[in-house]
Amino acid sequence: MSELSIRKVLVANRGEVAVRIIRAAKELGIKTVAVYSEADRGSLATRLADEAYCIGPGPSTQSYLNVPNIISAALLSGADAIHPGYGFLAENPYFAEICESHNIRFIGPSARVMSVMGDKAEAKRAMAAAGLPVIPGTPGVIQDEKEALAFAEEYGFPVMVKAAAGGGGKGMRAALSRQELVTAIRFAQAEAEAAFGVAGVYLEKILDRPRHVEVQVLVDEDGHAIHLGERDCSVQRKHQKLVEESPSPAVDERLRRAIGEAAVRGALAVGYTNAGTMEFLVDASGAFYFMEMNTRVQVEHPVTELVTGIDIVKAQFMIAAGESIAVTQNDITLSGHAIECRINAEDPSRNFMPSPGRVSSLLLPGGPGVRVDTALFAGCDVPPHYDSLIAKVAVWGRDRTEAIERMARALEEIEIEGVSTNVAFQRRLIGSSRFRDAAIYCNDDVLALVAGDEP
Amino acid sequence: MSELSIRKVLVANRGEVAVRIIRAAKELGIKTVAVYSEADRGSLATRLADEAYCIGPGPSTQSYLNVPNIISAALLSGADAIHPGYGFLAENPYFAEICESHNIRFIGPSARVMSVMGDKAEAKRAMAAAGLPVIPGTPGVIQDEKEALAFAEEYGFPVMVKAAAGGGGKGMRAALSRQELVTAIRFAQAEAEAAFGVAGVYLEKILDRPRHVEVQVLVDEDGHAIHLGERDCSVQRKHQKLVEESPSPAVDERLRRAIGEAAVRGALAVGYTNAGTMEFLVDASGAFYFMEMNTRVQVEHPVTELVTGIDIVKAQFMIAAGESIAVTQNDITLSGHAIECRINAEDPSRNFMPSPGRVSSLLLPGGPGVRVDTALFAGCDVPPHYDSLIAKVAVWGRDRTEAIERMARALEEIEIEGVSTNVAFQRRLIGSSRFRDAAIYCNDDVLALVAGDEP
Amino acid sequence: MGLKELRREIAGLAKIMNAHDIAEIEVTTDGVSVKLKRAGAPTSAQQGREVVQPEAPPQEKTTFAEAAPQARAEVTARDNHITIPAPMVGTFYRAPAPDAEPYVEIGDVVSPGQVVCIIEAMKIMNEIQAEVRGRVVEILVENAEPVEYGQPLFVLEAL
Amino acid sequence: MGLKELRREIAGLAKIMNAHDIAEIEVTTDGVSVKLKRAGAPTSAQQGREVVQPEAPPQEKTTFAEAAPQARAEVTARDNHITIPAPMVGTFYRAPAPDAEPYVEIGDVVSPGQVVCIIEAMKIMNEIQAEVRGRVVEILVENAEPVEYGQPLFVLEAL
Repeated sequence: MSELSIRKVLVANRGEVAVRIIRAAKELGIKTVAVYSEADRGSLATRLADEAYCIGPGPSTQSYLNVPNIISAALLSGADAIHPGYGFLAENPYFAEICESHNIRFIGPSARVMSVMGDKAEAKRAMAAAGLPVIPGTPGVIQDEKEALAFAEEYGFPVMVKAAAGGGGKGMRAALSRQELVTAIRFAQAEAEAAFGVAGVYLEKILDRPRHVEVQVLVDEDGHAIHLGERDCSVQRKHQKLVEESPSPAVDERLRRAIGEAAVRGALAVGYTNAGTMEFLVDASGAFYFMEMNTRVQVEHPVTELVTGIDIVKAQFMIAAGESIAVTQNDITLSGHAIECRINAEDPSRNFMPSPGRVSSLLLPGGPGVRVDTALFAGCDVPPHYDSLIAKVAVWGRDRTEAIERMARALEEIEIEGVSTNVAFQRRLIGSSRFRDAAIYCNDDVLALVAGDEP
Repeated sequence: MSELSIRKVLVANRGEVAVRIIRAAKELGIKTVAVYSEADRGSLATRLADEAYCIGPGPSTQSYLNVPNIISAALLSGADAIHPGYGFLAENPYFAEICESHNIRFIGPSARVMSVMGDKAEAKRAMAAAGLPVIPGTPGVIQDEKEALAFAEEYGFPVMVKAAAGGGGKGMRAALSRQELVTAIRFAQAEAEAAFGVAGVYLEKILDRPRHVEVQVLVDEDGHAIHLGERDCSVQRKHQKLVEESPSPAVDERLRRAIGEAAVRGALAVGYTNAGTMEFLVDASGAFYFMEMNTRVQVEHPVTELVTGIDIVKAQFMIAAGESIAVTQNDITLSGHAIECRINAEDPSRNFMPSPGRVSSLLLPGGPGVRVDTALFAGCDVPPHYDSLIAKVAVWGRDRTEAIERMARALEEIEIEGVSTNVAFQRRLIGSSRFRDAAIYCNDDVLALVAGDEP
Repeated sequence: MGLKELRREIAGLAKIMNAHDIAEIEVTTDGVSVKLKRAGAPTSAQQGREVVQPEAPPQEKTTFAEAAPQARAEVTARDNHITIPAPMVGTFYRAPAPDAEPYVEIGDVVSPGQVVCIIEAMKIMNEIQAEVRGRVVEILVENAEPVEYGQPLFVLEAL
Repeated sequence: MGLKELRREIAGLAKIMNAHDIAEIEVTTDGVSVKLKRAGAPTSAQQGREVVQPEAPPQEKTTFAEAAPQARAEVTARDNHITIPAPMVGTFYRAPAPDAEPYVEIGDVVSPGQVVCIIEAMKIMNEIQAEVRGRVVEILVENAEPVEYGQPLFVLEAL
């Protein structure tokens, strides 16, 4: 079947993404090696893979982040490639280098590019140099209030004052006017001084109703690059994406072309290869700003697959195997509308606390237009050591309305017993008027929105 | 959500198709009423429906064919429509009439059209009158050998001699030449005389490598008709479809247009409304012949849904509710390739004997491009009273090759414990060179083909 | 634990029983004691505690017949009690006409062949007869209520 | 134990009963008592209630270590036998060099800290030491075979 230069891949991950990768490999005729921690013994990935190796105890530092054991398992099993999935070692340039030094293909970009794009500040500089818009901000710490006022004047209010040494919201103040700005700078400096011992602050523009819009790019090793349109991931809770869709309800054909071209240009500028995602913020006026790049497959890649028909994980394998991308940008059209809901093992009634346990009974939705990516099965364990994402329910519809109706139907069908999940919360979210109106923005408190929509 | 004139539907069926109908109704905002036999207590359809009514004991004559109980349940629950699914009462004009007389919308064509198209001979006459090609044959019983020879001369050998009173292969003889024809007629007449007491025989042309190609049509109540391309269902075992795909590997754009137009013309000629399927035989030269019409949703409708993006069951509801078909023929394109494998609870090692029982554990395939339609869940019963179809695994791929690879992967994932299934048989079938070469024809012995392909 | 909370747990237990074909469940914990028993199963001495009646199949959402059990078309015996189930789907009537006397009342003794009620199905009035001799101890359905197939209508004490 | 927590346990029991065709289960522990009985099963008093062990995960396909147990990085005791599991993934060598004598043979007594084998991982030879005193009664892996994390290598008899 396959004549790829990759014959056997070790999947250095767990859960639904390990299953996703195994599925892609199988369809390409590539043999699969699962690795698992003791907590994942008997997991779906180990059942589906051709081989499975235990690489350590439950905690990920001793298993899924245990580079020597993973590399040993690859060498012993004769794997000629490693797919890192997302999370764990996926964006670790050191790991990518070790793979290469053992003649194991790392399915992803080069370690060098990963280093550049992994440093947020450096990535921003590189993308600005490539001509991509980045969120306007002062070039560094402001010297005085005059500089701040000049910046605010140039880009307009509101602006955010941020501590250079910041983090966790400390030393952050929004300002809507000149007067507020002066006060905000003083407050932020004082708070920064107290919190970090350094008073330096810089300014960034605050966007009007910002949306998280990201563009999936594919670049082969000959530098042939395409983008697969955008995903809208504005529905978040504490910076965790909850619902993703493609196309974005806020992106028209003109903006799609502009943001897609920018994404491709940025990727090519740094010599990016394989699949990657350029994340942007889009404001109410349709202006877009580069935020960061994810140098791996994304959790939400299925929505793009549903509207383009392109299998992104297979494309990753093909590119890593040295194959050229067989399609051109003109072949890519976004057909219909796709939505994904992340199902997490967490208890919304207890502040979304993780809820590990054994899945005693399970009913997954099916039928037309429904795709489920999960490693769950009746009787499986959800270990306490890892991310709480346990399933992704994605739907396709001819238009956004059909997709929403289908998602509501799919979420109604799903039954997971034994662990608490956010299914009921997602039902309310999808059924909310704000979601239907595509009027949820990155800075919204989703919890409050959904609560406010209650009958 | 929905402003349809149908508010509540009773689903007069069971198993996967009952679930399929409930899903469509839910997406349209239509309330659902399940009916179930005692053998189906706790079935998935009863779990998913808004209401569920027991209508009788296991045997279908006393439950799913029990018209008074079904109508009573509809009246008592206030259902304003009945969806019959396929099988059971789906093609029973008497039932359709009773529904109408109780002011319950029957989701399907009128009782009158159903009567016409339900009689195979009458349907053929009606379609021939509408200008559709039917399989060439003598107009009736041949009077003498001269008439037979004249027919064979006109349409060419080989021809089949068939007993007019025939059935079960008795009184059937193929003839490849003039000499064989004379012998065949005498043999067939003698056999027919012995078997049925009537010696009359007629002739029909034998097609070269015949394929079962059927066209899905939709006609709304204003007579607006479209077709959704074709399905190829040539892979059969004893006239039972096993694998279906769309588009047909044997149909090109020209033939698709011709056969599609013929299907629409035929449907309009008899005043057909709602969804229906025109079944044709296509021979190696690309000539097509009308066989029969199915006046209901087909088991294999998902492959058409996967390549057109049209939800056929929703379309049935919309049409029955008096809505116009919103798309035109030009909007319909077949994108990519879809394949469906029927999973039956039967034991291939024991001559495909049905294998009822309790499903002790279950793993259904998922991920990209895979759609499963089933009423199975871990712990459910497969009662002995009904059809052995328990699941439909359908896949979509960018082309036929990807679809085959994906189906192979999906069939590898599926695990059903507690009942015997034909999954392993389907795996061999999909993996066979004859299937890959799209070289399986209606008259092939699939069992032998697959066995011959073994390494 | 409040009764509302408890009910959710019992529903969960019932679901488990049905899904796994469990005959009875008895639970005692934190001062709460629960016992469930499935309908079709031969009962063993049942008294005291909460007895949750033959539960509905998992998540079954019948508008009527909330206690639909594994009843057969023929009467089913439980101890010396006999149930008369509905032999068809329809509307249950206790009397031949709105102003007429009910066919039977609690305490009446019925004989085989005696009409005990009417079920109206598709505008036809079907007289339902007792199949055995017994005393009516319970009438399980209100007049003019819909009934599904197999739903228990009367409990007789065998005589 | 709360009823909700308990329900999860009961679901597990029910599943076990179903999978293993158990008629009843009765559990009493820490003030919690649970009793389950299957429908259809003869509800008579059957002695010797079946104790169902936590079953093996279905269809695990390891290429090696077919009996890969719940081994810990530390030694696990079974009767008076002690297993030494592999603390890492790699290739198992019984001797420091191809032509050298094995570190240990069956019948040898090893002491804590004594090297018993080498596991080669990423071209580094890792000496594996015994952690307790014992007599080697079994060597479970052939020389130069790959081992996964936790795979038992030696069985010692505690001394």
